[in-house]
Amino acid sequence: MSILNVTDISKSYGGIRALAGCTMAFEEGAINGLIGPNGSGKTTLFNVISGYERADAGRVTFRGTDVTNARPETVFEMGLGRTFQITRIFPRLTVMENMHVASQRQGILGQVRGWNSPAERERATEVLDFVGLTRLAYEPAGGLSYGQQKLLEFAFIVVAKPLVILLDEPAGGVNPTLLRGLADRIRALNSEGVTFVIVEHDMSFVMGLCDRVLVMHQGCTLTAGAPEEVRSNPDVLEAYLGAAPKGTR
Amino acid sequence: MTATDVTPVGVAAPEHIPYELPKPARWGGTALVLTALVLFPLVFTNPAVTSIGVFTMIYLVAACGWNIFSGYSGYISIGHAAYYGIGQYTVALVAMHLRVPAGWDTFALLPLAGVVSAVLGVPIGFLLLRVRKHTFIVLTIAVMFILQLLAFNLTSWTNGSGGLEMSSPTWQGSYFNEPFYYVGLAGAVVACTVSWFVRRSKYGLGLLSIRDDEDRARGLGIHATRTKLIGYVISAFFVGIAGGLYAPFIGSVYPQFGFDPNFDLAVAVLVFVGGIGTLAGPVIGALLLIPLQQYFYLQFGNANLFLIAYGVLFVLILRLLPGGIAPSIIRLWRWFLVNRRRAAAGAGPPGDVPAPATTPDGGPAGEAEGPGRAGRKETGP
Amino acid sequence: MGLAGAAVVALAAAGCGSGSPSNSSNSKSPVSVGISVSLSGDFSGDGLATKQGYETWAAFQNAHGGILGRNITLDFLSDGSSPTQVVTNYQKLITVDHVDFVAGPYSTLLTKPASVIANRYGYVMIEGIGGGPSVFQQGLRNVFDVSASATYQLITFAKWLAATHKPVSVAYASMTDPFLQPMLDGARSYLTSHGFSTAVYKLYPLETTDYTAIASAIAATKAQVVVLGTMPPDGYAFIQDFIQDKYSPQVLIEASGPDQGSSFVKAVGSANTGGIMVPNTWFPGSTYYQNASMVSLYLKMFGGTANNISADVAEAFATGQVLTQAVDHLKSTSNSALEAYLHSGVTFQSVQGPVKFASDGENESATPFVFQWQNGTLQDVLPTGVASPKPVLAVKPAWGAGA
Amino acid sequence: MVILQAVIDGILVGGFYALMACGLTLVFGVMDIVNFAQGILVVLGAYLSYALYSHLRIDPFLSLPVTIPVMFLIGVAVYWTMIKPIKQDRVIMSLLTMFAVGTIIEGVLDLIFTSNLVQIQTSYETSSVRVGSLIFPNVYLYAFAMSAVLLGGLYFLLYRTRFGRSLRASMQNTTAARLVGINTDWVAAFTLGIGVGLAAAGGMVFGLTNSFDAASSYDLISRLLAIVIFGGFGSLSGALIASVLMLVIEDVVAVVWSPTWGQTTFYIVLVIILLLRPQGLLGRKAVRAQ
Repeated sequence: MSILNVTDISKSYGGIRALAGCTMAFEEGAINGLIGPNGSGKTTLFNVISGYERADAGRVTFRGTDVTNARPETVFEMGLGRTFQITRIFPRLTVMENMHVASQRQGILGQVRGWNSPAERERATEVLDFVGLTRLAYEPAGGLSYGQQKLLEFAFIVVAKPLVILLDEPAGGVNPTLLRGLADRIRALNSEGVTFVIVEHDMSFVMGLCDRVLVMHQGCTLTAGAPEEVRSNPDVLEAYLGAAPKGTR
Repeated sequence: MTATDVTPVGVAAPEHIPYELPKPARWGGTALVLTALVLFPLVFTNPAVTSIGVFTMIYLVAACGWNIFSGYSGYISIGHAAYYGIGQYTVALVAMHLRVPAGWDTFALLPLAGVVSAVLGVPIGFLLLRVRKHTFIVLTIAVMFILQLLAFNLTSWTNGSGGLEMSSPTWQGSYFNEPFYYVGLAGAVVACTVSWFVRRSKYGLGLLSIRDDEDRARGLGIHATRTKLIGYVISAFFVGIAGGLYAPFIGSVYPQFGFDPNFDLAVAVLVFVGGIGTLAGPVIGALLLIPLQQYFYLQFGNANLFLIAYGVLFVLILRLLPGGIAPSIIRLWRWFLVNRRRAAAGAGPPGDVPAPATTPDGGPAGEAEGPGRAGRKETGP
Repeated sequence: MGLAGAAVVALAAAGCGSGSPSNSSNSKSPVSVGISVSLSGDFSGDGLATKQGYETWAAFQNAHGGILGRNITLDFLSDGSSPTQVVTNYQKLITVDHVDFVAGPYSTLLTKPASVIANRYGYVMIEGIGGGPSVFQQGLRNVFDVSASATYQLITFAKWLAATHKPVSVAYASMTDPFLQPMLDGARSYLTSHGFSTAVYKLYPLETTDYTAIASAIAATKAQVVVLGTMPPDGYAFIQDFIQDKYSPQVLIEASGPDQGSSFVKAVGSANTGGIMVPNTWFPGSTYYQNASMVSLYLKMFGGTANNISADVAEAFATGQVLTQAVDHLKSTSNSALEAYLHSGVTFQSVQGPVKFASDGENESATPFVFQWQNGTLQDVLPTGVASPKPVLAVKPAWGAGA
Repeated sequence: MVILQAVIDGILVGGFYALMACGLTLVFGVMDIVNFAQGILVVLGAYLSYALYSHLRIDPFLSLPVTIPVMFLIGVAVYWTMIKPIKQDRVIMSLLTMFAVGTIIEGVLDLIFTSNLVQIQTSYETSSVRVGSLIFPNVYLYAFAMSAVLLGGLYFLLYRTRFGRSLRASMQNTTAARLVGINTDWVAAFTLGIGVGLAAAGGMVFGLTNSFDAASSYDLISRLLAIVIFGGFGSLSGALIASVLMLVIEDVVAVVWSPTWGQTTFYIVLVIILLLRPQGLLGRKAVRAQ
């Protein structure tokens, strides 16, 4: 059963068609890999799904409700969080404050109360412990290295406990040891029922982690299936060779 | 521009060095300033001095209010004189039509001035906040001028260029200013407290996240428009109160002095000098600049060099104290701490820089553009 | 009077002994007069003229025995054209410098808050450059305007027009200003009551920088009488635009602009000045009290030519004159006595003519002159019977034929 | 007829407002800088022409070849000394810096020229051409022609030259421009120079058609800013259209209704436009960081 569906989504910038009637379904509880050569429209798809860009045509449904062109905040509140290819954190807030931006509160009282309730702080620290940023909890996030910022972005999404997490090249600029940990964490969360959609160029990372891989090419779905099927699919190779592949950026 | 090229703190600061003064210093300082302000008119009884005090308080209220929105959200408004004027006209008109006797009764109108400003702030803010930071700056000015022109033109209400009178209290000159001063001080305390609450609240964190990267914040469930609008209305409320205090003190209301472009700049400038987006910033700025400016006029006003000196001084402050006074103090304090630790631990590691350019609050927003931009660019494949 | 007066003098002496910077050659402590002037900001131009006027008065009076035989020292503070600063300034003048008297700043806008402060400390606010009605509507008994207040400014002209012309339609335009607008309305109400219809009535904001459209609108009405509530800049602009539009009304009067002497001639061209009228509370050639000596002294102190002396100078000087006469008569520096005396209906003499205060502080015996450019010079033409007026040119020569 | 006349007046005057506004919008487009000093710089330009005319009897229009380069250099200098050093928080910091610079200039002008109003008095200021019952004042005709020439030149510079390309590149995206080896600092410096140079030309006409002093700058800047957001930050044609529109609206309203409502009406139109198009008439969507 799929939790996130994309139907005939098209999006073009002037002449360039980033998405050409792209249709795909992401299975609930799965770790979905989304791969494809540069410019195949992966990130655009993320932007459309998460409400950062309007689709020219098509529908996006999340948990059965239509979220086409919904505002980013609405999409997030429905339980879909995302990270960005080029990390976006809040440079002038401390790491700890960053961790709390996303944590949801109910009602006016929740808004008026202090931003870090003990419970929230505990959970945040626990996540920070994992990504190894606890030490820097009270430093301004702008001072972190790029890799650390990437982890922080992952961390403050996780802290908000979304149902689906879209990761845009999580491996980029993260050192191998942390990367392995990251994979474990993703699996752990996944076992708690969190669905993942991961755009990644690091093939070993994707193939090792994902239960299902979807391949995009020129704004449409090329193929989808288990990693090994995809790997053995000639079209995929064709697509990658056709458009000179770049590795991780 | 992105945070990448900032030296990783992981290397830079092996142990955490706080980005704020120690608690005792903060609370002690606050208590000290407050006591000083309470005692001020009792020590300096001279009306000329206390009247400077009154204006300082008026600007302090306005500055704190302004900072709650523009400081925390990063949306710089140079049009808050709109509410300064609205506050003035509210008090003057109500006092006139309801025949409110001059004196303590007029102070009862202050909350009303605030509320009227806040209420009018809702539609205005809604309109202004459709645009992003740069356009916003200029649009605020435009709206302010619209209101000024309306004040000129709606003569049946405002008596146009003739302005409105407010009969002033019959208090003795020797203690005339004190009531205004203490009411102003009370207002300032309230404004600062609200500012403090906002800074510490979940809501305030939303404002700050908008300042740093609005789109990212929206992607984390921050309702940007709503959040900004609330902040805008709160600030309008306090600026309105400032205006409501100014009118009865001056005794007359004019379009060009109510909706006064100079007020806009003055408030923005003093908050910047103090440290925008910080709690202490507006207080430091107001307590320093307003008396300084009035003193300047009293002393050197006759010299034509006044404007030049003022401009040069301003440039120097902008250049020498990036982020304003409050952050600079903190930077100094951290530098001191670092050196002390280094001294304690013998020679510290080479990369041990005192403080990154950014501080949790009030630091420069330069980077805020960076990731934001980047995020935008990647949208095209 | 005797005892009280003596006591007051003693007090005042003690008062200013403690305060005002007494750097006078005179043995007795000087009489200090505090004034806030606008040396920067919107009013800086007139602010300077105002300051010079007061300085001329002080210099003249000190050369003639000062006040009560004591030297006059002026205590100036600058207000940057801002009411906020005015409030602080007058409080400093009164409570720190302990000046004996205060005199008015420039403009109605600033005179209002200033007079409130003066009133609070029991000081008389005697002024010459704050004649907007709103000043007198405050119900303060300590405000005295030695000049003609706004509503009276154009009255001489209006009376003359009504007396000598058949009712025609009149075009009005004025800047929205607490002084100019009432001035225009004063004339308009009088003329309307005498059957003169209104062709067009335009108000324009202070910020206006382009007057062509308003000018063309007036030109389009072909009105033969044009009354303008202008400041110098727009005063020049309107005439330039009328000439451009080839529109030459028979009667043209401007609140201010034509009185600016050579700069006006430069602006509109000497050939075009002919017949243009301007109301004025003062003019260099006036034969009024001490005028000649004021003019010569001013030129000695600040240079320039008589025709370039701004009316602000005379208005400030007149303020000083009235103060001198009143205080010399009272033989005391008591402000309360001064207030009572100024209200007593006495008539004073000034470079602007007789001064007699109505209960609200307006100068009710003010008879503002009307001047007209004739053959390249500004002649006083109205009111007939005062001084030595030239006959009025009832019809303004066409543009270019005026010189 | 009166209305037609008002429209003509509006267009003629709008012509030279466009000069000053283009300077402002160009600077913004390239550097994200709201040049708060543009108003006083215009006045400075006016004073330069005034000085040259009153002392050396150089016709204001002929003085431009002198004043524009001078002002250009001032602009470049201001960039290197004032703007370039600003590292963080550029938008607002530069705005405040330019405000401070403006204050200094104002002070200097007050010092040199005092605060007495002056105007550049030429022989042709009161002459005009008449077509039917329509009047075309010569000053405005000349000014309009000059504006056309200068704006044409600007257009050529931007769209037909190499410098123009790199300038527009940096307008699109500074980082990218830097990547392809454009020295964005020089581009920025030159742009500010051009902006200030245009202020010189606009100022000359302003001084020719208005009596002015240093304080005149405040009314100017508020109008210019309004024009620029109306047209859309960074859009030259937008600024052009907006200037003409502003003056036409004001003049027509002044004639058919009342001058006091002229400006108000314009501002209200402005607000409505921005409600419909937050990025302004021809503003780039990018300006609205999305």
